[in-house]
Amino acid sequence: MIIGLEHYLVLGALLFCIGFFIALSKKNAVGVLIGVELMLNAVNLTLIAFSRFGATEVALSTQVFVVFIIAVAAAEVAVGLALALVVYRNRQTISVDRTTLLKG
Amino acid sequence: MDPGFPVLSLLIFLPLLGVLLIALLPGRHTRTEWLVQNAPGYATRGAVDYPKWIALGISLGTLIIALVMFIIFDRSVSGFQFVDEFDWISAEAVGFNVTYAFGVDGLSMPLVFLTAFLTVVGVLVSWRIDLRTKEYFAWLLVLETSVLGVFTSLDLIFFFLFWELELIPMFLLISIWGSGNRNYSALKFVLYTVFGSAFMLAGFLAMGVAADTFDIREIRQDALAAAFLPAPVIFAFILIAFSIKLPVVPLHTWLPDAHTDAPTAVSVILAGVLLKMGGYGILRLLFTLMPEVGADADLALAIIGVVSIVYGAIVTIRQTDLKRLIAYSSVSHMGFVLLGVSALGVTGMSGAAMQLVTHGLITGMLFVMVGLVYDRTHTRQIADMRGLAHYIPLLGIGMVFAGLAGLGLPALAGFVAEITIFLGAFGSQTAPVSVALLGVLLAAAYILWALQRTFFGPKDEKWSHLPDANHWSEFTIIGALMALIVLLGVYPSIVMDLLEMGVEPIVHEIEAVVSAGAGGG
Amino acid sequence: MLSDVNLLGPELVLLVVGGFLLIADLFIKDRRLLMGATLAALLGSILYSAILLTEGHVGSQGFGGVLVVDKFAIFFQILLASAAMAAVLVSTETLQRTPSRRGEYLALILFSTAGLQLLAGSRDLIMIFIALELTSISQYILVGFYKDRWGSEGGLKYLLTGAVASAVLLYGMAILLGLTGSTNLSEIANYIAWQGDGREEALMLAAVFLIAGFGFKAAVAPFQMWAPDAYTGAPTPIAAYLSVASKAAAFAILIRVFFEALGDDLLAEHWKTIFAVLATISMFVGNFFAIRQNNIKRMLAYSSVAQAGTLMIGLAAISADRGELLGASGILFYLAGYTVTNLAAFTVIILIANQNGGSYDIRQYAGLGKKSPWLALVLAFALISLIGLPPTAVFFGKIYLFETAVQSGLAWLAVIGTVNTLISAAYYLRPVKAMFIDPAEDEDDESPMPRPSNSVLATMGLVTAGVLVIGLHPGLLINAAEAAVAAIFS
Amino acid sequence: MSETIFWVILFLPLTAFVLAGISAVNQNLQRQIPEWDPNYPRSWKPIADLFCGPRLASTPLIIALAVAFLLAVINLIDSIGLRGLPLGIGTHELFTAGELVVNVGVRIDGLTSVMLVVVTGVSLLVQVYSTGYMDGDHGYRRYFAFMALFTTSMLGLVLADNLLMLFAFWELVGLTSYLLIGFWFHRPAAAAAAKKAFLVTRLGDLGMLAAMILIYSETGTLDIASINVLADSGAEAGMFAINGLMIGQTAMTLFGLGLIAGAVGKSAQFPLHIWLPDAMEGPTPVSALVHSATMVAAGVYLLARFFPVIHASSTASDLIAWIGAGTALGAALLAMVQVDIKRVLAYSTISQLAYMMFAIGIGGYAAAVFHLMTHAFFKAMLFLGSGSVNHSTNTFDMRRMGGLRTLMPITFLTFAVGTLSLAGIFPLSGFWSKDEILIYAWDHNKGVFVLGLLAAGLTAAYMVRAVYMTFFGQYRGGEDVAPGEHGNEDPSHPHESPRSMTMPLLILMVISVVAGFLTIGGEFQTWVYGALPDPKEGSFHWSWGIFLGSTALALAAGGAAYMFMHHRDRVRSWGIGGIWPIPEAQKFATELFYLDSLAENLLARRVFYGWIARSSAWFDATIVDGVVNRAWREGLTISNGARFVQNGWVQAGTLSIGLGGMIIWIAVVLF
Amino acid sequence: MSDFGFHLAFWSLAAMTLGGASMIIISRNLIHAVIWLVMSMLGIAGLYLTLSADFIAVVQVLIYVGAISVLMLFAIMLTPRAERDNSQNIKTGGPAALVVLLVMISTLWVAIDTDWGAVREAALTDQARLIGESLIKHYILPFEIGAVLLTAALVGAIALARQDDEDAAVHAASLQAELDGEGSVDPVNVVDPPIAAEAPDSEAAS
Repeated sequence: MIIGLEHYLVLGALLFCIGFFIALSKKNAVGVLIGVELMLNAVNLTLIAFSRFGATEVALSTQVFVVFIIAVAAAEVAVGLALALVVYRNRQTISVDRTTLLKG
Repeated sequence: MDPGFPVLSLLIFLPLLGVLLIALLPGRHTRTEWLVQNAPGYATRGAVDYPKWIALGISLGTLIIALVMFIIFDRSVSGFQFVDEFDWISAEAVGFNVTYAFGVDGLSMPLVFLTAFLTVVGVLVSWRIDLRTKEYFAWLLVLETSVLGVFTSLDLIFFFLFWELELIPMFLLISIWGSGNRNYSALKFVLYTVFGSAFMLAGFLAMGVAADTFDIREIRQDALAAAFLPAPVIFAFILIAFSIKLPVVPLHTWLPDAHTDAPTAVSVILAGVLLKMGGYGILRLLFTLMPEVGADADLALAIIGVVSIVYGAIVTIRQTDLKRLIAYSSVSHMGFVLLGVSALGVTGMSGAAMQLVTHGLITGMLFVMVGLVYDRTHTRQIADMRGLAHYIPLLGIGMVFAGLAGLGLPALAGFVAEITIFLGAFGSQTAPVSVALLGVLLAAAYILWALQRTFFGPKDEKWSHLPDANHWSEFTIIGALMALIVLLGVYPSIVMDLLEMGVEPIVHEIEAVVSAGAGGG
Repeated sequence: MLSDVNLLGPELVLLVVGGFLLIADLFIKDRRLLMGATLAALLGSILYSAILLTEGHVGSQGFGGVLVVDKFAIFFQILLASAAMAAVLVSTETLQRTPSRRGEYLALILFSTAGLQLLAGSRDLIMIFIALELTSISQYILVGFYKDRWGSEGGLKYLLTGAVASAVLLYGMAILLGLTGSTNLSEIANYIAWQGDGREEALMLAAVFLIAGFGFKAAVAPFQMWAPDAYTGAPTPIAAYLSVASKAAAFAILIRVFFEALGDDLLAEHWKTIFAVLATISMFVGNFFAIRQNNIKRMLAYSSVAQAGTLMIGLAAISADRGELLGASGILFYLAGYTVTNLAAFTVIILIANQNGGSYDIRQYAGLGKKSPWLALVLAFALISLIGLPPTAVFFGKIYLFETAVQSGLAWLAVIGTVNTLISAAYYLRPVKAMFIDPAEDEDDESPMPRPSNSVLATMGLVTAGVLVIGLHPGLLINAAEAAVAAIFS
Repeated sequence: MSETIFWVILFLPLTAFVLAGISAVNQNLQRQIPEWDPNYPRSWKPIADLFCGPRLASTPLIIALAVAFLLAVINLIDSIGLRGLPLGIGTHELFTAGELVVNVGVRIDGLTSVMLVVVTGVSLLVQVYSTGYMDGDHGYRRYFAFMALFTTSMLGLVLADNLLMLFAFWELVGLTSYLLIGFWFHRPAAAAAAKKAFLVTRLGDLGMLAAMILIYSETGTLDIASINVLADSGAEAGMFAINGLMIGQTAMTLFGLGLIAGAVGKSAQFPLHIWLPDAMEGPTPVSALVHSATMVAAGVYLLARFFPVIHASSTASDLIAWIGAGTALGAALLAMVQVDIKRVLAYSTISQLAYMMFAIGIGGYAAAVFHLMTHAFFKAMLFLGSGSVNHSTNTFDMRRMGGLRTLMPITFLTFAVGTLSLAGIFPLSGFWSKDEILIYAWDHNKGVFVLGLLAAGLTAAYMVRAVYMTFFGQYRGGEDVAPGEHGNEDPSHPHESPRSMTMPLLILMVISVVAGFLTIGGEFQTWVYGALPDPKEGSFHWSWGIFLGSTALALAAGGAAYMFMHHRDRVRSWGIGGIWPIPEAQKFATELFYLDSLAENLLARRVFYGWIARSSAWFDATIVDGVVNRAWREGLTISNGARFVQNGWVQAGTLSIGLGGMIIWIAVVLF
Repeated sequence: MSDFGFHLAFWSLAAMTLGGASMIIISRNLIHAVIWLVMSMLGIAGLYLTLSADFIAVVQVLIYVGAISVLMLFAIMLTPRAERDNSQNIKTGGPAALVVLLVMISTLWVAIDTDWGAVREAALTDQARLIGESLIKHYILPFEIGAVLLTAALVGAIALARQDDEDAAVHAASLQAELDGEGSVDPVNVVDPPIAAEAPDSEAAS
């Protein structure tokens, strides 16, 4: 069996799902962010897989895309953590199931 | 008739000018303060209430314009007159063109006059309102503009615009100045109308898209063959909106609530002209634009009409609230409009149009009278009243007169309309008309019984303090309404000729398609 | 290259001034100066857009096809910058509440606006992603800008959901990229035209993920859940901004992606169904949730979900045979009308909140019609416009959109839309009722209201005039929208 | 005679109505304006007073009626000269609506001329009488306004040349009847009676309306003459056709039946007779004019007008003949037990109108019209007489009268003459007309004749009973005047009425005596026949058998009644409580054969109001309205409940993104 | 690269990646979760190497392992121990599993079932230079905007994390409200924070 595109894609899909599940089910806001990071990594993996198995221009644009995604992910995490900090200062908690002042 | 002057636009927007004036000029509140400070002598005589005088002036101005138009209306030429038009939205690429087009023909002219007239009545009957008069009269005038707009629009979009515009003043007028469960009623009124408008808009748009124009004068049913909706569906959609407005059973229950809780002037205008928008729409839009479907739907319309007449009348009899009783009677009376329309002939349709006009006057007067009585007794419950005629005989005269007009007494306007409808519709809708005759009897029953319970009977001391009609505004309203009702009752030609002119083209269209259909099939 | 920079002008102005503000913040504390600079930047951006329009740059692509300046983009640039201007103008109170972060606040608004503008002009997936993230991250911060219990919570929720939505969007983009091998929209379109069997599911998955990502920004149900929380928690000018600008840009990019890149006729049938269903869901969800809201910001948040649903009708219509121009221009027109209307509503809400201690409880609006008749009147007018009653902007927007629906054979959607108008009337009229009909709790309270700032009053006047002008003479705007969409569909 | 004359006749009372109306309104205005507006200009007062005087209400009407009567008499003479043939008088278009052309016009022929004289004449006398009778009543002006309006309407009804106009005035007389019955609206009974009268007659009018609609949609014309010519043309193969008009036999029958329904309602024939006795709540002159002499006779007039139509269908003519005969007998039976003098007269009126009805049904056209005329005079006189009695005793209850023979001699005299005339005693006018009808019945329908003869006998009996109770025996004190009403302050000493009341009585008496002689020689019949499409010479019938039989019967019955009343105590001792030998029969009769309670309590109140209307109202409130309200409430509940979805968790948002996206994808891929 | 070696590398890296990711689900301690995340990231970096994306692999290690994880650890360390709980949100667990199952089915189906077109055997060479060139040529605009984005994020994160004068009162009020157990029923009680006292020099004009 040759390890082909599909293998990586399946891997990416599984990772995406695990990340999604984490994002959906963790109590802690940081935990949710971890899940998001996994999802983004899954996307990156998928893109790099396309880069390896696609045409030249695809290869380039996907890798550039991944660079951007990584950068944005970092920025998002930074802002997310800052917001979590603010929430913590206000509420003494960053559990998403307790930050439910706004609902209904 | 082209007076070389946008008289129709002036007519429609004059009330808005009044709104502007009312908004800009000080209301009573400031004026009194000013007077008290600067001219102490005046303060005792009561301050001038600017808004109502402006409203009266403007509505009278509108009435005069309408009257002049009515007089110079060329009765020898059919079609639209006083037409004002220019392109308003022309988005050629997307095919969305709306024309600012207004005009009146024989059908709309009397209704325009009726609107202008009843607005004056509405202003006068509100003469003693002292709650936020500025806003009140402003909204009343907005209401006039919107209704006039509906009756004169020659473009579906403008028709719809004015149709919806009327909701705003109505909502506020009922819920601020109303009584009883007014918030509920106001909201119910709005929601019912909007519900109907939902379908109406869909129908309009389907028509407009298929015909590539929203101009009522240019849309013909042939063009609707290409519509995305089948013509009967469009017809039914639009009919829903008009049925709610008219209203017909079973879409009528907003009406008693709205009428009952509305202030008198609004009840008058609501019953007098707003309901007419439904009947007018049926004639102007449904039957003009879709004669073929209309011709097929005649029996259904007749049956709906008869159900409204008889069922409405039966339910009316059980009402215990005087205003509610009259409101229900409107349901019954407006059923005649559908019955007349379903005749598909000039006679029946003229009768239906006539019913619009006469019912506007008669029910308007009934509501005026009930309103004036309510102003005095502060109850509308029939059970609470008794022997009122002893203390307020003049109002009693007005009430009895209006009631008799309402039950279709000859020499008063209602009779002409009803008899014309009957005579016109019997040939084509024999069974429905036969049943509808019952409505005449039931109308007599509920009106006379209500009169008996409220105005007649022994004196009741608790009403001994009631003042009778005593203000010039009240005499003016009652007198003018009586005069018009009698005038139309004994000399209906003055309006009937116009209406006949208005419906003739419609009937020709119907006859053309019917004979074509008969020839083809 | 220089000409490319020229094409970037409107955004560049914002970015540069934004950067400048970040620095200037350290030295300048005067609110007016900072606001003035921001407004100047936005005005400059609008002017630049206008210059681009008149100077014959229309249709030019820049930066290797990443960015395009067509009338469509310019329409949105002007719309977004105007919305941002309004948001800045009504931010005086917000700036007073956060004296030490004024520069950041204004700069982030500018960055966010630039991001949205870029979004409207993007023709490349990477560009779309970056622009979207620029605006998103700025907005996350802005939502939590007060750093109070509600703002931080709203911001965190917005960020966490937004991050997931971004990931989902990216996954969709990745699949699209894998399928078509390009990030450029026109090249994608070329590849789409050639599509083999067995790829449809993948394409659809990508499309659904894209819809989820963009729909999140537009607050379309079922991707709308962040909106009420974010709007409620955010400073009110930001809520206003989110409700109009984000939505506008999201629809711009939806139109671009789905009808420039994925506009294949075979696919369009699918989009039609999807958008129609989403429209229906959004309208019902938004309206049903809005009915029972007592916080007016939250009510407007839900209403904006419903409005997004109404806009979706246009998207559904574009996919139909004859609906392209009509549907797209309908969306643009509606967006413009909705923008001014919603801004008018929010402006008044801000004014009212400033007067009654920062509260947004509808029940506390009782008696306002007497105390501040003009505010009440404008709010009522805006709400009436939001219902879609004449003579207002949204009235024509609705007619226009419903016409597109009917023309596309989606008459049922028009009916659903108008029935939803009916439901929406029930809650839009609540504040009206409260203001004009309900008696005030403290009837005798004759204490004078705090005088609102001139900029807010001016904004109120401007947007209200906008609502009225569009309502009375919609022709101009319709023609503009028509010209704008001709850039994409022609 | 030019057409203008007839319009003048019509408009004279109308003008009086306007003046009286102004006077009545002004009275009410004056009553309260000074109280309510201190700024009311004092200078208006004299002007206001001018238009307020009570004589402004009555005098113009009397003058107008006098002139109108004069014109009517001139016209009658004219018409006699023409042998009652129709005058060629044009008609005017009032309005058109499509094919419908509505005209107003007058039709003058023998029938009309006679009616004009009757209406104006009786009305004039009644108005003169009323000035005395109503003197001092608070509603004096209103009374004359209504009376004027009534007279106008009645004249219009008589003059109408087309069915629509006739119907319009027909309804208007119904209205004025309503207003006049309810004139003393403070009495609940009067208000209820007014409503009942209007509704019951309107039920009949529905038939007439339907008939009108039917004839219009079948033939396209409403012109009375054309319709009569058509009906007279005779059916060939089930179709009437002449002058381009066509109508089937069935439609013609239905048309006739519709007219009969209208006539039955207006003329208070079985089963719609129930309103007339209650209508006696109105002032007595009203009963005299409206409810005996003119309006109730309008039904007979209508059928006479459309005589060819009725006889174009044997169904219609048989129906009306039997209805008439039955009503004649039934009403007479009921009249026997009434204790209210006006109710006796009311049932008598029903009975007499029934005579005319069956006369028309069996073809006795001229006899019916003749009876109409004579009956108008003597019945008006009887009513006015009862009013005169009431004027001094304040009551209509005969049990409280008695012995007035000497106290009110003129009243007694006129009442007695009226009674004799009604009983058909030679040579009073009632004898001539009634015998004429009986002769006709004998010739054409023996069954009807028997019923009619029995009724004639009963007529004499109940009238004698009434006269006895009122004028003979001891005076039983009358009744004190009710608070708030006007009347004789001292009822224990009744006195003769003022001259304004007795003069009309005397005049009517004279007419009642002499009017019958018109028939001798057949002249009268000739005039009236002139109104038919094929006029013929009238002839005077005389049958000794009938004459002797009916006179003997009347005398015997009257004598028996007298004996019964005179020896009442002895009769009581035989165990006979009332005039009916069996108590159950007595009760059956006093309960008006239970027809009233059947119609009013069971049908109107229980079945219609209690059951149909209540269930409809319930349906309307609970189903039609309730469903909408319920839906709205449920919607709010759902909206409230659905908020649990938006529970504030971040992950609810992300979940909905995933779930929503997946559902869309699955839907798209699968479908 | 030998077939076996490649297989071994792929499968072991895949196991490492997925295993690390799965351990995050199970892990109850947030710090452990971050460590597992690092392991998963490293696995991905290795996978990038197997895909011949050397540059990206390096970036991955640098940014994710080096920066983001450390950032997260810092954030976790800044909050007290009680907040290091990484347990499941039981209420969303069930629906989450359902949704993820759906997503998994669809993504796996798409990944396996789709014909992804031509497959190229040769890997891209000289990636760093090519990417760099691409970034400053073709993708110059996203690059610039990305820079702005990072600036915005930076500034924003600072603005949020920094405790300004006016924030103290806000936070104090929040904590008080938290202790009082206020306001989670219906978000009507959302009130704008009070306007901080103006510095006399800044708003002198107004």
